[in-house]
Amino acid sequence: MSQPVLGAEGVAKSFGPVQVLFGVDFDVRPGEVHALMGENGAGKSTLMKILGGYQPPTAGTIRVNGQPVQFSGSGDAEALGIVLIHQEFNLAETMTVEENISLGREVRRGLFLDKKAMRERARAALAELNCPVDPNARVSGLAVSERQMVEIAKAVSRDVRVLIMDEPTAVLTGAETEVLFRLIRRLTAQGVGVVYISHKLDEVKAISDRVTVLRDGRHIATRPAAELSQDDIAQLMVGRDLSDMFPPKRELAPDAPVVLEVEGLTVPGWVENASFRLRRGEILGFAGLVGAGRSELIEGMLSLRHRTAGTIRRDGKPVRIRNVGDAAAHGIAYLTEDRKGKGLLVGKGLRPNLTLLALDRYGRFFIDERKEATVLERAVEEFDIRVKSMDALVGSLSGGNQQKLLLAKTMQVEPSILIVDEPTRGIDIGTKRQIYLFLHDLARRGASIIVISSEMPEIIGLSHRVVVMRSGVVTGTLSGDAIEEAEIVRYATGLKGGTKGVSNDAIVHA
Amino acid sequence: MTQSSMPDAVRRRSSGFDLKLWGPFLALAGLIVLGTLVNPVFLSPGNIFNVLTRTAFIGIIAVGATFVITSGGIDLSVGSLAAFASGVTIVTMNALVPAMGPGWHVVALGMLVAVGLGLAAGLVNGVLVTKGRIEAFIVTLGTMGIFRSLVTYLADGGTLSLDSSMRSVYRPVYYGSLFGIPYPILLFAVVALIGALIMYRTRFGRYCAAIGSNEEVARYSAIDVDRVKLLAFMLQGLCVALAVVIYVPRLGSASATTGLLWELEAIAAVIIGGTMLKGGYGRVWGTVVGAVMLTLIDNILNLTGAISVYLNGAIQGAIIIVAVLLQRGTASKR
Amino acid sequence: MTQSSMPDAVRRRSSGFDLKLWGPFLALAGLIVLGTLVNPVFLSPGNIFNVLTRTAFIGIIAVGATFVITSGGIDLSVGSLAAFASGVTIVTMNALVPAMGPGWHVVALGMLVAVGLGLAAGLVNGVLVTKGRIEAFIVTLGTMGIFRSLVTYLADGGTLSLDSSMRSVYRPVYYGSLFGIPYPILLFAVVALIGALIMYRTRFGRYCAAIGSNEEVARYSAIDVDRVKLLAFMLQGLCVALAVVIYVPRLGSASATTGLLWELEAIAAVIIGGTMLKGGYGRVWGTVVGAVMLTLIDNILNLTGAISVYLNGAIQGAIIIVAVLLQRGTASKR
Amino acid sequence: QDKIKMGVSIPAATHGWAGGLNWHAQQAEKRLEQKYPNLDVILVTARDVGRQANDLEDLVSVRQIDALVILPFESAPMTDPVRAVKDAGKFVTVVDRGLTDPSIQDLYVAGNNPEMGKVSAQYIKQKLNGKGDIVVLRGIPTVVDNQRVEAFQEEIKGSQIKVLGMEYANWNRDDGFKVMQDFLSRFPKIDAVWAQDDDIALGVIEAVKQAGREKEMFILGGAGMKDIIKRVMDKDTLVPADVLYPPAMIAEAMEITARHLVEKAPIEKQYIIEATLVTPENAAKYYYPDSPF
Ligand SMILES: Nc1ncnc2c1ncn2[C@@H]1O[C@H](COP(=O)(O)OP(=O)(O)OP(=O)(O)O)[C@@H](O)[C@H]1O
Ligand SMILES: Nc1ncnc2c1ncn2[C@@H]1O[C@H](COP(=O)(O)OP(=O)(O)OP(=O)(O)O)[C@@H](O)[C@H]1O
Ligand SMILES: [Mg+2]
Ligand SMILES: [Mg+2]
Repeated sequence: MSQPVLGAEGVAKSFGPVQVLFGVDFDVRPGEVHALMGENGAGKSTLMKILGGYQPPTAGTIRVNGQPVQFSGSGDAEALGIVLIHQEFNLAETMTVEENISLGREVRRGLFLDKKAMRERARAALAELNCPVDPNARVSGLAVSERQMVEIAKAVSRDVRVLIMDEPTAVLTGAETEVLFRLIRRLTAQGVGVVYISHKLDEVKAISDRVTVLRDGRHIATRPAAELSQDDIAQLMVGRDLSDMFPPKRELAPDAPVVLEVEGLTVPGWVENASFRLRRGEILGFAGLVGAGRSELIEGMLSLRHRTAGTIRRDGKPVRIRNVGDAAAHGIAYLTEDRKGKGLLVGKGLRPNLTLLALDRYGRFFIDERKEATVLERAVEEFDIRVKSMDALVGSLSGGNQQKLLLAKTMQVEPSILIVDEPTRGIDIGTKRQIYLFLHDLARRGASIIVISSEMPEIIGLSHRVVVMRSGVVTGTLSGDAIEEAEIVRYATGLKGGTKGVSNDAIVHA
Repeated sequence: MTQSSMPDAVRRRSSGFDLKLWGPFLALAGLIVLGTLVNPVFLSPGNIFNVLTRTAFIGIIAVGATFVITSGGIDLSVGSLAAFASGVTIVTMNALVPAMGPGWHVVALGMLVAVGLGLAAGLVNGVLVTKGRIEAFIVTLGTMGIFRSLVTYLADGGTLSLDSSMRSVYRPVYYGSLFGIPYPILLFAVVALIGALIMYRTRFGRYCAAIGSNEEVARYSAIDVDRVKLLAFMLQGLCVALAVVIYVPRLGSASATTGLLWELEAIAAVIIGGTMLKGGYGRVWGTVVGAVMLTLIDNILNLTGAISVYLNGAIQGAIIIVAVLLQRGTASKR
Repeated sequence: MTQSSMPDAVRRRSSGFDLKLWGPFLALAGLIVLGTLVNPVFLSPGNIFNVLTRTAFIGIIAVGATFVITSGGIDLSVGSLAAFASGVTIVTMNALVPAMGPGWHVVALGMLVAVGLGLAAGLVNGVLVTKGRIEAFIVTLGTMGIFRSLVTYLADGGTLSLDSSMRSVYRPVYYGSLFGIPYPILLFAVVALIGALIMYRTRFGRYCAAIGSNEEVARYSAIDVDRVKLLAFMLQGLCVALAVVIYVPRLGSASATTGLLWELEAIAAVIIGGTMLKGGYGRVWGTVVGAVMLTLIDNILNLTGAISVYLNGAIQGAIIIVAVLLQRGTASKR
Repeated sequence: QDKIKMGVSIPAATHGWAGGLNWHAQQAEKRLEQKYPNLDVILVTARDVGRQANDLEDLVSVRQIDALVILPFESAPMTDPVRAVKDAGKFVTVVDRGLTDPSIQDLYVAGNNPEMGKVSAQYIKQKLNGKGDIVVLRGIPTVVDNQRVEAFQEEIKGSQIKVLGMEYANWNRDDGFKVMQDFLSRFPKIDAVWAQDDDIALGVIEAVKQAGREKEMFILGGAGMKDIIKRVMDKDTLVPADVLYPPAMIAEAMEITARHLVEKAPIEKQYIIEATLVTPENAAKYYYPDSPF
């Protein structure tokens, strides 16, 4: 077995008084995919940031090709070919895709930048990822999945010997994940060592050679992937058995009233003439490939995007929703898919984030901070937010815990209709199950839920009915036994159902 | 951007954060020590009252500016608005005297006009920023010119003076005191207190900070972004009007030079106080301290005769930098 | 499927963006039409050269400001620095004349002093911002006072005048022309061109934008953030020095009031040109257009005699707002 | 288009005296255009030296004036731009602040700044019987201010008048108020204040009143603002006198120039308006209640 190209020995890390890593050993060899697993807040991202030179370890040694090294910044690590794709996006939003991909390693011809070469390089990197983004587009205009692809393109377009990917697929769909895996296989074939972090056990099984599990900042096990089943990994991670992810579906009362009806909704450039109904106590799944316009449909409904047509009926009565506030007044709450850009104020504490959406519930005139604190404590418990201090800034939470906080925030308005967009993005398998239970329970108590998800099992396991979209058009609504993967894919790819999507013309003239 | 400043903030938060919080107050204490060394008269109640009373104008305006800046905007028009509102107030009162006779009712009407004008000006700025989607910098640069020009026009290039019969009625609002404390100081304290309450304890304050730190998140959190921004500008207008209410009785006049560069002073007070120019994080008490510091520097320079008058500005500039350097320095070291 | 949808995305992004891109140029065109309507002389070559020559000072300074603002900073000290550098240049040349006699070598030495001073001032600002970790607003507010004060001191409160023998030597730098184009316009064009090259075609330009957009990302991309910021301030200092080089021969003097409020004008030119005040996105050609627009407004007001002089400021303000409103308006509608 | 065009370039109303200047210029414009139907007066105001130079260019190149009346923002820097106007063959009248090259002007109408400082000093000396402590509030750092202060200091030299403190008050009431407040804190005894300018003086008066020290000192301003003249007229002990420096000189310059242009009236090269001391005896003569200044 070849020598590890990158290794950590007894690495410990503290943030002030809080210790998050305790003497962790970890290494990666050339040409292998080493998966790093663990619950939210286990310390995976922190360990990777240490390996990538972004943060110094409090104790322990980092070795590159067996030699101990000390990074004074990510530049040092990158010079040695160690590249980290962050869990949180690290793109300069006001700049273009190409500028971001080239950032820090621009190509020059003489004094000036060789823009053509850089554009070509960016285009090639994106093409390899099958990513249709224009290199001249500004990052601020990209969707989260596209941003992730740009991050990956940025990383792999460097001279990479060790590629560390922190939950790259959290925002990707199945098809995109496939593309990424192809890329990973090509890289490993060239001898690149890959560290892969994910909460999706099937992916980990599929791609990795070895698996290391962390729990509460401690190294638990490192084993060949072939020796471990998905259940084994889950058990190592959470320390207990996780047999059934999804609670059994409850039959919907046949006379359950329609609580929300959307008809003929059009969001120029994104969604055309979309209609659906939601019944009381129902969990309605929305499936589709990336760009199908599911998020845009909901955002259009909530007037977060400009919509040109469509009626919305709440309990049979037409309602006007001009903003999120109106929606909340009608008992509708929306959990966005873009946690950092639209969901949370990363520079602020937990308390103001939690209550921001429903601040009017905390006192008529002055904010009742004590009540806020109590509610925060309750939310931390209820949603199992792993946080060392209630004063922490949201940006210092682990990705999964941010997601839990976002869910808690959304639930603050006590919605009777809850719309969740990629609700388990970045959430570990144990907590995922808790969230599924939570949603199930909510529906049982009479709330109605819309789940937009790119994770097929999630959609299938939770939904009473599934709306499938393609290119901005609802191509079918499945229920009962028809809810199974192959059938959904048929509708999502256009093999079945309506064929006419948002045409190019519609977009151009919009 | 908010993201970028995060780890820093985190690091500081865990250990030295308190010092960042207390920095402006430390700098203020340093200045007071300096002042006392320069001239013992500095600590006389008379001088302290003078300083605080003078601070009141900029201070009250800066409290309003704290909200605008926190919500990610900026208002360059405050100085001109102060001049314009003063002018209109004076003209109104002068016009009312013949009919109503000099008296408190005329003063009250004058104040009402000032407040109305302040709110209206804030509304205009706010609407142009929110509905017109123009950068606050440009909008208020424009209105700055407009207000300044209007007061010049109103005064025919010269000075608008309050009717002398009204002057004696109105005078006590600036020169009078309650329990020995001059009214302007009291008003300043009340404005700061209410400002702090609004900033830290009400939804509006939270919303300002949320919008300043990430407008999208605010929108997705059911915040009526435009409305909050508009209100911040109107609050700023109101603060300017309150400053006018105590400014007019001081000299009883307004001219094209009234309030010149007040916008710069107000913004400087806000930033020295620790509010971030990029928005998202506002500190009302810091602003108060910042405003007092600026007046103190002037005062200390006037109390010493040691230095060439030509160099006053240099010393002023150096003190500002050093004061902030020390406060930031101490904060980051620990 | 994703593959096929790509062209849409491209088109969608580019269509909305272009108008935002062309906004400042459209507004400029509008102003030119307005000027022509007001007075046909407006389009005479003489007037156009006058306007452009005048724009040169603010324009050159604003090109530098574009970099500082793009990298997330701000420089309030440029006007004072211009005054101070002018003063020092004049004093230096006057001192050299007795020994070296009036001539081009003295002018060259004077220019060298200006450039050295500009770079040094930029260095000071930059070091205080990067090493001192003080907000650029406060640092440059401080140095603004310092430079202004120093020139007052140097001039003993009065005016520093260039030796008359030197004046005639130096004069052509402002009043002379090459192929019929006045030197200041040529210098302005060269500075703008180089500025645009640096902004759009070099790493430095990109790094400025990256830092202004997200400092953390820039740092993660192995960019030496402090160095880039420092260089931006020095570039600004250099631009101020170049403006001084053509300013001194124009009026041959410097005083405490030289360059007053130039900082505001320069920043306004930058923002009107479409650069974002919060940083991350800079547009050199936009800045040039912004600077020309500001001078044009003045010029147009001089061409008409219709309005009370007191209201000039109001019209100026209104034109700025309307021009930007139109350009933003058209951009967002399509 | 065969009207005679007279361009008038003055500083914008950025302080009280300049405000008066603007008012008088506008009054004169109206008056002259009525009086001489074939005269077109073009009044432009500038915020700073650079803009005033721009204005001159515009007046010559696009407004095509025949004569220029200018009150320069500053003497030295405006010399060349005015020379350019002269070289373009225009008649040039310079007001108040003399150019560094007097040969440029065809006509010079001016107050006398050194004289003003001197008269002020003489009055203070005489009123204090040659002995006392005074404070001085200066204007904006400019040549005008320097000339006044230098002449003032020259004149008190040798007497027992002591200048306790001197600070800039920028020809501004608010600054006058602030600076005087601090002088009052700093000095327990002040016999007189030379405020040099009536705007500053108004601020000083309020500060002194606030401190309740009206009996202790007197204040000498300058310019001839109506409020101050009124006080002198009313025998206010706090403001026993004023020194004239009338902004109306611009109107005089415009009138002389216009008369020369239209009627070809002969002119003298120079009109100097003396810095007259205004006392209760002669105050009524200088009181214009309708002026904004
Ligand atoms: N800058 C920081 N300051 C303080 N605490 C931090 C900081 N960064 C991370 N932490 C804490 O360290 C712990 C580990 O976080 P980390 O991001 O490594 O978890 P993770 O394993 O990546 O979790 P997830 O699966 O949710 O991404 C968390 O409790 C987090 O709150
Ligand atoms: N027609 C299109 N052309 C180019 N890009 C597109 C198109 N449609 C979508 N995209 C890109 O794909 C991104 C994802 O689209 P969208 O958010 O609508 O998908 P979704 O159905 O909500 O799926 P998910 O939530 O999984 O991303 C879009 O934001 C957009 O950038
Ligand atoms: Mg993580
Ligand atoms: Mg989506």
